[in-house]
Amino acid sequence: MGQAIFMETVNSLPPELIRIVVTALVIIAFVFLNSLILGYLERKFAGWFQLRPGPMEVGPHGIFQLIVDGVKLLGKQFIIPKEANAPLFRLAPLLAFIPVGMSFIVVPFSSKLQVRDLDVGLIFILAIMALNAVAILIAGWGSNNKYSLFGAIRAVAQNVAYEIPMLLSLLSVVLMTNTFSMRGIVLAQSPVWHVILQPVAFLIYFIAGMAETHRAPFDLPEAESELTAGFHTEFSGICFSFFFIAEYTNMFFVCAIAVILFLGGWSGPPLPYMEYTGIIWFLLKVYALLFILIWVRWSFPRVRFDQLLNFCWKYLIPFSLVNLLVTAVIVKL
Amino acid sequence: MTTPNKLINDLRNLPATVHEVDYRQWGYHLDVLLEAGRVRGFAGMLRAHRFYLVFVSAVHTAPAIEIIYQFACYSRQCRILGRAAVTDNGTMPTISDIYDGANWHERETRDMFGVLFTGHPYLEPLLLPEEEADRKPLLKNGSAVKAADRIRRPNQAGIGTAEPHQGQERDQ
Amino acid sequence: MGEEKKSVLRVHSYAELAHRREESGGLYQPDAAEEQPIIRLDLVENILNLCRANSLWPMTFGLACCAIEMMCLGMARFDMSRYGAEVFRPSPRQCDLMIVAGTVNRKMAPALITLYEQMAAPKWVIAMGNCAISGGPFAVRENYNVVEGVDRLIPVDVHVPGCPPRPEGLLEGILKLQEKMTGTRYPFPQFKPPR
Amino acid sequence: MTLGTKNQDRHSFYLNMGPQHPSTHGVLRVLLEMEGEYILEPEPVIGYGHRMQEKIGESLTWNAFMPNTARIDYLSALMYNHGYVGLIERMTGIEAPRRAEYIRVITSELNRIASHLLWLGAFLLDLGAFTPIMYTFDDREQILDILEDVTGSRLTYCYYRVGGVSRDVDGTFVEGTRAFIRRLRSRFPMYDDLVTNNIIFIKRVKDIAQFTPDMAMRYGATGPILRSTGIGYDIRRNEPYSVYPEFDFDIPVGTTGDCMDVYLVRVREMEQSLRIIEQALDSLPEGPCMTKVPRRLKLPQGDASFSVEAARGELSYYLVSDGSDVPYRLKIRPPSFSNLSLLPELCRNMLLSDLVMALGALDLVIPEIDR
Repeated sequence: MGQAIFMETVNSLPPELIRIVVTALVIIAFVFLNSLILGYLERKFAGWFQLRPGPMEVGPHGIFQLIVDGVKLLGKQFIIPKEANAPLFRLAPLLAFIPVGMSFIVVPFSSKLQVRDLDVGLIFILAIMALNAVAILIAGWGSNNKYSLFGAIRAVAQNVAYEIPMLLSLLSVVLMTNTFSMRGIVLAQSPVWHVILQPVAFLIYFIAGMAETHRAPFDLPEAESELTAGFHTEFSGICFSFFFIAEYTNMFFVCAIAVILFLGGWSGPPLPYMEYTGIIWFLLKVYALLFILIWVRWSFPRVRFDQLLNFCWKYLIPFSLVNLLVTAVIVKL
Repeated sequence: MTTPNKLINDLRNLPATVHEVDYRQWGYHLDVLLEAGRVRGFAGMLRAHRFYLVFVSAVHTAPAIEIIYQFACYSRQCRILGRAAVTDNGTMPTISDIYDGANWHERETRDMFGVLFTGHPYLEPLLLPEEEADRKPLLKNGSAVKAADRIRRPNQAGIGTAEPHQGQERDQ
Repeated sequence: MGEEKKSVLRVHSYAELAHRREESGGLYQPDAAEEQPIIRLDLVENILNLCRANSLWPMTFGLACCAIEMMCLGMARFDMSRYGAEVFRPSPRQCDLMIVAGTVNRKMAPALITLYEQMAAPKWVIAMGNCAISGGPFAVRENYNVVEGVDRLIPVDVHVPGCPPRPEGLLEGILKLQEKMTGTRYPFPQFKPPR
Repeated sequence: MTLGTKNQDRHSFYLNMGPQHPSTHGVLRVLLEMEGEYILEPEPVIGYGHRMQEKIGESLTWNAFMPNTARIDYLSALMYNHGYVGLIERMTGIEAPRRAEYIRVITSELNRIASHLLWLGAFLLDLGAFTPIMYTFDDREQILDILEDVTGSRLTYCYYRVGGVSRDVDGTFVEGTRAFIRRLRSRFPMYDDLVTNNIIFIKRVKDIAQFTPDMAMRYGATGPILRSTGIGYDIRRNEPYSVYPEFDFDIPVGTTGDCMDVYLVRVREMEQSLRIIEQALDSLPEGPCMTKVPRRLKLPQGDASFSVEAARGELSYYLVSDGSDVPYRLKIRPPSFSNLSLLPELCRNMLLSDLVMALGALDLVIPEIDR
């Protein structure tokens, strides 16, 4: 009886609403799962790079380590410092965390696995990712801590600078495909991937993406040896983990965009039900790029702030501009 | 590069009492006794001779606290120990404008012995917590304070007449 | 430090507090509200404790000799990360465990208390080494500066003796702390690193 | 944000770095007056690790103070041992057997390498490179194994005695040390590849925090900091003690005195230490490792000084004796005290990131500075 009423209610709802609810749940689940896996891989790989086993005792080979950490962080006290701006302080982690879920709307995991194929998909995803800088600025400002503020200012300056080469290098791909739609871009590379046609753009994009997600060697906003913990110095418990989840999800996006624009998205050797199982190739490519991010982080020292900006303004932007120009000329011809 | 003899003459003209010390037993070459007023001249002279400051410290003896200066040289083997008793009101002229490194050593000495260095730019507590800056932990109390001649080498007076030592110079 | 800097940085109040605490020999008394949860659910509590015990994030906080052995524990040979305890957080807000590794003196005591109070509850303290336990070789008659035992300032969960303790000693201290938190003793690691 | 009171027109503010901060290596506190990320005036505040070593030194007998010397600078504990026994031997005229002196040199140099290895890792950690410290600690653990075998402790050794060393070394020690020399030599090319030739590393440390000979003289700086400026002043060479004159080794010097030179000097110093150890192992004399020393040995009246080259520079003990077996006054001159005191002059108008580099290059051990 109850089931019937339930089904009736469900049937009476607009199908669009159900779709939204289901995708929202799946996306949120994926965000958490991705952070757990990435966090675990990061610690495990770090261990292997450093001649040690890494997490080992919590579950076989420590695979439950990140779950345990997450539950612990949930149970921690959330401190709002007396001098902090409480509303902003509460807002910042949410602002970092929520938008990253929204970007999943346009990511084509496979040819049929996409929530919405927006005409301006690429612009949408970049716009949403830029919100992260706002969250960090609010976190730094609201903490009323000088280290946090330093971290926030660095983060904003860094993001503003690196958005430019990132966009310019992506634009050269858009020039070739004549579309901003993520799906369209993937389909446009059916004979040959863009990474072969646009290697410079790919390199510039990947470096800028590394800076965009504040990964070493560009991890200045949270440079431990300089700014204790940077913009999240004052955040404890679950709010701190929100920043971490946001960082890992952003990493995922940077690599996902790279895969979609340069590495052919879901395309790969054919599998049964390719419209759906293309996600396997997609995720494999994304995690391979993520592995490179992790590898770089544990291998390189940090750059200094002026070097970081000089590198962007003096090398990346001119190169990406030249690349864009050359692409435009070739496309026109 | 000045010869040891010239250095000793310069020191004696400060004026100061200079004893030569057996390096193999005591670990330094010249023992210089000064008056408090001559300390700045002494430091300035050693600066001109290109010595560096090893440390400034003090020893609590009767009748007065003695400030110890040790200098050594980068280019040859020569270690000089200067000592000067503080003035009657427990002060000592600073040498921190001649040797910047003395700044911290003098602040430490003030912490530990309560000696005030006149002319010091920033005589704040260094090692001790600020609210306990008047503890003066290295001052000895009562009978533990020994007279100055009890802690000197017994034959120190005779050392000054020894031959000026040769062969201590080492070229870089 | 000049007077104007003191007023800017507000350094006085904690120093007085620390010295009063040390002289009275009394412990730090946390607020009752901070410690008591509103609802008590045993199962949830147990799961939480299990998770907390396996994810002890220490603070990067070394005072003296023991800090080097603490670092050794984080390094490749002893590798604390097997227990999920390698995440050294520089900010006290994100730590669960304060390892007092070394001598606390009267100048450091206020800072130590501040750090402890900045940590988010629930929090634990390991006193590592004889200095942190009792003053160690510095608890002499002439002592004018060393706090003889960090438990005069903050509550301590586990004492790890040694001067300094070996990294294995500190590891045992962490296992003891896990035992204290969950009631079960974890076995020594089964995993043998390849050599 | 609170504005500072000095330099009001420049909108400066104070930043408090420490006593708990990842890059101050312990409990140093640096009070920075800053404008943006530029440091107008750094002021080190020390004393958070003050442990009354000098007071204890003059209240215990000279013999009972021996273990404390290892705890002043726990990273070069054997050199602190060496300075202290050297001082007492110099005053009382006791001579250690040649075998003991050789063992002292070998173990001291091993300890120097261990200290430099830790510095190398920590310096790169300050730079944000997380992995090298694991590799250097791996090498360091090998040294600790060797030293633990003969001294009985991992870190705070009390191995040297007045008149010798407490325990003789055996064939295992010699073999183990030789194996370690081979191992470390094979690791240096890897460090060179990964660190010395890393473009980010070079950009970060080149021309940062330049020490000058004049500055060193005014502040009394010694050790690798001084040698990076081109002055080859090393107590082992300039005021030889123990059996150092019998060995053939170079004093590595830099040219410009920046952090890169400090780094290179320290790395080359490790190679030279390996050379010394190798020579000492080759010509390790037979014989006893301890002479007879009277049980209650009184120090002669007078004052004496003894300097050794510790890992961070010149360590000088100065002892005033009133003729009993308790020193009347024991002054310990740690190298880092003078080295750190030049920080304000070194780091004026510098970026915060470079200050971290400068602090790293100084190789600070705070309990040594505060004693």
